[in-house]
Amino acid sequence: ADKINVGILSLTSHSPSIIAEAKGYFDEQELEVEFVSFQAAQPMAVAIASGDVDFGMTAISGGLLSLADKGVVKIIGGALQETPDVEGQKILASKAAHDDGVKTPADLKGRSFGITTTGSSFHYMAHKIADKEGFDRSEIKVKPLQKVPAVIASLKSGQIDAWSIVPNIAGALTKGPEVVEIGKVSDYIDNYQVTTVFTSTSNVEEKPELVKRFLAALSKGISDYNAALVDKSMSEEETAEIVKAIHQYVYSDQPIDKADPRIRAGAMRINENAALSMASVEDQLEWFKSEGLAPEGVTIEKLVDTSFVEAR
Amino acid sequence: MSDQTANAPIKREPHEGLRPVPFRGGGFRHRKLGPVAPVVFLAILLVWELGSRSGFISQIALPAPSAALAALGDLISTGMLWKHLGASLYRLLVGWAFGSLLGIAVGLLIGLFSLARAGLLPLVSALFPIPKIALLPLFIIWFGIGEGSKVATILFGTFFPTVIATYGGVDNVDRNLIRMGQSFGMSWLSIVRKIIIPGAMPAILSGARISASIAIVLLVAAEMIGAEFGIGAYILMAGALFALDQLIAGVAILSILGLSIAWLIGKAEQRLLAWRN
Amino acid sequence: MSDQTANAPIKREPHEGLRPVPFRGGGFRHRKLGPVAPVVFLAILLVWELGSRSGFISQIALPAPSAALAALGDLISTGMLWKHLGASLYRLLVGWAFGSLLGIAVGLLIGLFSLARAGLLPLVSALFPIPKIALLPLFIIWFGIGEGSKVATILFGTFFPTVIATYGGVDNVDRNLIRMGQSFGMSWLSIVRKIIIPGAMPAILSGARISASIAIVLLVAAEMIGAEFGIGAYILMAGALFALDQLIAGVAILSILGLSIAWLIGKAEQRLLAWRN
Amino acid sequence: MQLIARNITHRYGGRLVLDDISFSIGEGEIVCVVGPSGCGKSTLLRILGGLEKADEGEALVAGEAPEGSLNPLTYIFQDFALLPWRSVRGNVSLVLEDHGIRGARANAIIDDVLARTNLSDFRDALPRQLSGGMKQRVAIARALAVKPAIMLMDEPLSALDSQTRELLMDDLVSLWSREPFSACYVTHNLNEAVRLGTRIVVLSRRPGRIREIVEIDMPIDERAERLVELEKLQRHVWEIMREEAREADREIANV
Amino acid sequence: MQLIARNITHRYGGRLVLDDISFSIGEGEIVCVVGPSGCGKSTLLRILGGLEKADEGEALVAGEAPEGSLNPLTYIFQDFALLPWRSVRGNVSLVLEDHGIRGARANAIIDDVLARTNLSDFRDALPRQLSGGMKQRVAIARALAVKPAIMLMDEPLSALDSQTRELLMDDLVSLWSREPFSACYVTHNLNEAVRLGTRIVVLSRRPGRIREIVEIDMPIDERAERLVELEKLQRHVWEIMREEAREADREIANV
Ligand SMILES: Nc1ncnc2c1ncn2[C@@H]1O[C@H](COP(=O)(O)OP(=O)(O)OP(=O)(O)O)[C@@H](O)[C@H]1O
Ligand SMILES: Nc1ncnc2c1ncn2[C@@H]1O[C@H](COP(=O)(O)OP(=O)(O)OP(=O)(O)O)[C@@H](O)[C@H]1O
Ligand SMILES: [Mg+2]
Ligand SMILES: [Mg+2]
Repeated sequence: ADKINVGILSLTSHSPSIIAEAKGYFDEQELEVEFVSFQAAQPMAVAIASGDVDFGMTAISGGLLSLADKGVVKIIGGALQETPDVEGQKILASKAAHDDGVKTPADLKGRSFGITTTGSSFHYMAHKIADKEGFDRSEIKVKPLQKVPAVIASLKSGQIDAWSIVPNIAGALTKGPEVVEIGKVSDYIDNYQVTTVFTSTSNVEEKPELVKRFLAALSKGISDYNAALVDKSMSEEETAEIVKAIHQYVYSDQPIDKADPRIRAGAMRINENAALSMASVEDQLEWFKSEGLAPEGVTIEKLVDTSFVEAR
Repeated sequence: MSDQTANAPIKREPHEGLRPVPFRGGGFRHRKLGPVAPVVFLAILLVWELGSRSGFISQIALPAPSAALAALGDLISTGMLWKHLGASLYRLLVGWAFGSLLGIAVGLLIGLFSLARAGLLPLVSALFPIPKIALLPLFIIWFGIGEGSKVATILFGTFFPTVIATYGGVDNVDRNLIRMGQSFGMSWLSIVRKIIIPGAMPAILSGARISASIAIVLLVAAEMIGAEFGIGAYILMAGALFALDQLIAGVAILSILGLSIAWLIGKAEQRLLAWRN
Repeated sequence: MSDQTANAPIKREPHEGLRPVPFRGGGFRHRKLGPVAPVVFLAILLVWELGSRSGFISQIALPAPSAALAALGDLISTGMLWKHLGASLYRLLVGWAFGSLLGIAVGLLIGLFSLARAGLLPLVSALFPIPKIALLPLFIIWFGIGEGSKVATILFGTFFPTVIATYGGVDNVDRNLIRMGQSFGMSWLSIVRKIIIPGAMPAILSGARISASIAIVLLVAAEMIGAEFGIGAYILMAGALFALDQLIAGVAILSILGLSIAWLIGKAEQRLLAWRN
Repeated sequence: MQLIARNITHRYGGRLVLDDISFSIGEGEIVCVVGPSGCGKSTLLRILGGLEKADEGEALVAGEAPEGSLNPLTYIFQDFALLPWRSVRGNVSLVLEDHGIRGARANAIIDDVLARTNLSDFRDALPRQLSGGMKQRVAIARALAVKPAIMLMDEPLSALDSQTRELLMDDLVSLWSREPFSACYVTHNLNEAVRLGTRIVVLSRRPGRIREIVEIDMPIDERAERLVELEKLQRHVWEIMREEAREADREIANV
Repeated sequence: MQLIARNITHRYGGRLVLDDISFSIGEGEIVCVVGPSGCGKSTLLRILGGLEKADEGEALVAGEAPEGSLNPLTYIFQDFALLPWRSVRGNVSLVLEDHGIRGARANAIIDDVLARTNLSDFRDALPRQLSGGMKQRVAIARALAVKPAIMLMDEPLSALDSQTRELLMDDLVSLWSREPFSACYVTHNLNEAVRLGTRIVVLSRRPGRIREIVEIDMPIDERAERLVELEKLQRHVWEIMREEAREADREIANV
């Protein structure tokens, strides 16, 4: 069996590969998988570039584009995507801003918007809102806060006016009095390909077979994941089984009865067979270049290898 | 000339207007006030706890100490404490040991050879102030995401202060002792081994004290890179989940770790530098 | 007893077997070797540049120095350098000034009053080793994401070393000078103002040297929180975009900043401590 | 003014350092206290000047301090105790400032004492620029500035090399001849003691007890010409002390 | 073995420190070099022992070192130069180790020199536990251990208090009486010079020039009884030096 390292973040959306491992889909492909946990997507991308990790899932970021430009990583498939049929990312406002008149995303003109780092997906979403609402991108003040928790703290304490985030975190936040939902990201970005599957260029070029086998196993994991957690078409025992497997890596510091609902709440649809929305990827690439957050030379060909999955 | 034996009655003592010399030597001396420190600690904890319970200190601003203690209890009862501590201690130990050894070696070179001093010292001064977190992306590429980059972060952080402490120590070795060694015809190596290195030892050990605390501070930065276990990783995770009780528990562990290491180095100093007062 | 005036011929000089006393006083002295440091710097840069150009040093491991220089050039030509530097210098200055002032005040308290020593010193020792990045989530809540938390990070980072340097300085003031002051009936305040504070000044200044370099190291951590401009923010952005040329350029700016501040403090020392050798 | 030590006994951490010391210093007298290392001489002087409290017994003064004395009991220290960051005149003015003497009045006093100690050319020098002998002269000038009734001198010459010591002894004698001062002069050096003392209090090794009090009837300013007589006196004191000194030297610190 | 200074001239950074110094030290002679502070005495001694190179002139030796001498020219320093981390015996064995003398042979030598300096009870003490006098005795023992032909002593007693100095001078005299050694003995202290020197080289203040060379014909071990004669001699040397010393003391460091 071939040994591969798969990078994951401790989020439910990274669980298809965990499911694939638990259900033996990787074994079927004769892959011996080692999971490597990361705290953030950026170091994972770097680790794939350096060859410490073979596969990962991450949002398209400036760092990823920079690495693609250097010819060391490639996107090979799609993962999380906003589709009309499931709940997507929410746009949130702090209570203070809401009281001050921020009722819809259109009111974000002149307001501050939390992001993790320059060139992150949050940055992209903020600018897309500005574009669609027809005000200048510079009129929405992005605040880089490095980490999601920092953004949450800032939003709760009213130090930033708005933010956008996946539904399970958004749901948890809007339960409290400090945060209000003011819109949906899907209203501003069509078919938003939030995360993608990627690997190193050397894997694509030298071991395409390995990449194919990984994607095949991952696809089966994705199916199970969607069935169990998104469509909820699986039996409860099987679902519990899957949640238990996921719990090894996600919310592992909490007892299963506490972690279970959180894991389930965090599920968003992942494209079957890791299909990739090229339109969305192109749009994102366009945005990065227009903001000067990606090197001039990076092209869609350098970024994506479309030979492995359906590109639509 | 006349002699007067001890304890003979004092002659000529005047009896009018005798008064004691006024005392003016008070203050500026440190009295030992045994239990003040624990009392202050307890008082702070108490005020904090009461403030938290009464809601005067907001829950999101600071968790109650009892909550932090409970989080610590969880860590111990689940046995995770030892896993985290073990991982961190390993990184600290390896990084700090290699950083110190390399630092001492380079420090000795700089202290002993003019050429090394002229060539290396400016380099060390220029690289010392670079914040290690700024280099994390590079460290991943250079040392991978395994233990390599974590140990390397700590190693780099401890290397520079050790170099500076060591060459400073060599510079401060009493020149007269070196001259004494030369005057008795001792060889260069003997002088270095028997005079310079023991003479620089106090400075090296106090450098170790500093580099140990730097190592602990860097633990959090080091464990930003793909660490599953470790006190730093635990704190980062607690921060990520905004679990302030766990965050405070983790910080308290680091603080205790720092104090323990300082205590250990103090013991080592007592043994190695028993010749000092 | 017979006298012999100077320069009279020396009597009794033996003429057989005269030989010079062998020289044995060499080494262990530092010669000045003027241009070694720049030569070493240039050599390193050259090897690095050539390595990068030839592909021996991979692009993703380290950008060529020329690329970093170009990034620096961009920063200057777009005028962004001054914006970043200005923002960072403001934070450094405010945080460091307040941290130092508070630190000196608390250090003097600890140095002068047994009660303050017993109560505060253990607290300071326990809080000193806490890594500031671990507390960032708390700082956001306490001080907001504006300048407050950035200044506070630097303030906290510089406060503790200053306290320790100051009280150490007070402790090391020559007790005989204090006794002299008392013996001339000087008031407590006069002794503190005219003897203790000037006597502790060398230690306070060398504490300032340390705290300044800590402040620069903390700049990156401080600017993690909602900073648009600043050298730390620039480095973080470069790291996030994996723009290594900009990363190295930012790190170089920090390094130069550190050296400049050290130089300034050196100048201040020369003026304030002119009474020393 | 007179200074009287009455049955002074002192301990440090339970260890007896001074045992029942009594003597008195009259107007215009220089009382030398000699004794081996560590016998408690400095402790005794600190007690006499009110810088330390004796466990038992007491230090007493009798009579009035002279007109205008700012600090009746004034020390001169072995290590000079000059502020290194103040110039010569700054070091003298230091002890006047707290008495509210500034400006022209201070200048007059400073000029006077610097002239008496031959330091007028060194007003603006910093201590580090001066030799040890000059430093001690500054300390003497500083002491003179407060018009002391009694000077308490703790081995004032023992940090100096022997030639400088010789020079300063001459200076002290000429200061005393012009205007006799009272002093308690602590020293190791028997030569100094016989040259300067009107009386020599000889202490045993620790715990310091009075072994003998030797009176010297020869006027202080005649002694430079009668060295041979003094030599005999010095021998006599040395005979008393030799064994004590040898034992004190061979003591091992139990640290 | 004899040691000869021949026209030694030395500068530090262009400043003349020693100017044309010539004298010689014969077998069994103690030559004392006296002079005011900063006149270059220590520099001269460093040049004589090969620790520094003279700008002009040279230090020469003539004749053979005695059988078994490990280090013909051996220093004794003012500040003792003991390694604080080694015990008394460790400090002595230090200078034997490089000659490959260890174990029983080293022990025999160490026992012998410690006995000669009355240190046998202090074998295992650390320097910090010893008084200054005892420390200098250890340094003398260490010097004796290498069987020097000529000892170079740089103010060996000036860090000690005057009583200890007196005791050590007696010790040196008795060491010399049992087995005469040659030495160049640098000192400030004229009393030491007249008590120990077979000849006294008197230097002027900086730049050090030879003012006079005074021969003393009295046997060293008889001098304790002939103090009055020595006192006169000492006065004579002091007359030569007094003004030099006063000028040297009043020099201001131009730093
Ligand atoms: N503050 C103190 N606390 C404890 N012990 C002390 C203190 N001061 C002095 N001693 C001890 O008391 C003894 C006498 O000390 P003191 O300094 O009075 O002696 P001395 O005669 O002046 O000695 P020296 O000739 O060395 O100056 C010594 O054994 C010393 O160690
Ligand atoms: N290494 C050196 N570099 C420059 N100047 C020196 C050095 N060593 C000594 N000097 C200067 O040379 C002069 C003579 O110094 P030296 O130590 O030989 O005098 P000394 O007679 O031993 O003085 P002392 O009596 O104070 O011991 C002094 O002015 C001193 O400042
Ligand atoms: Mg004393
Ligand atoms: Mg000298």
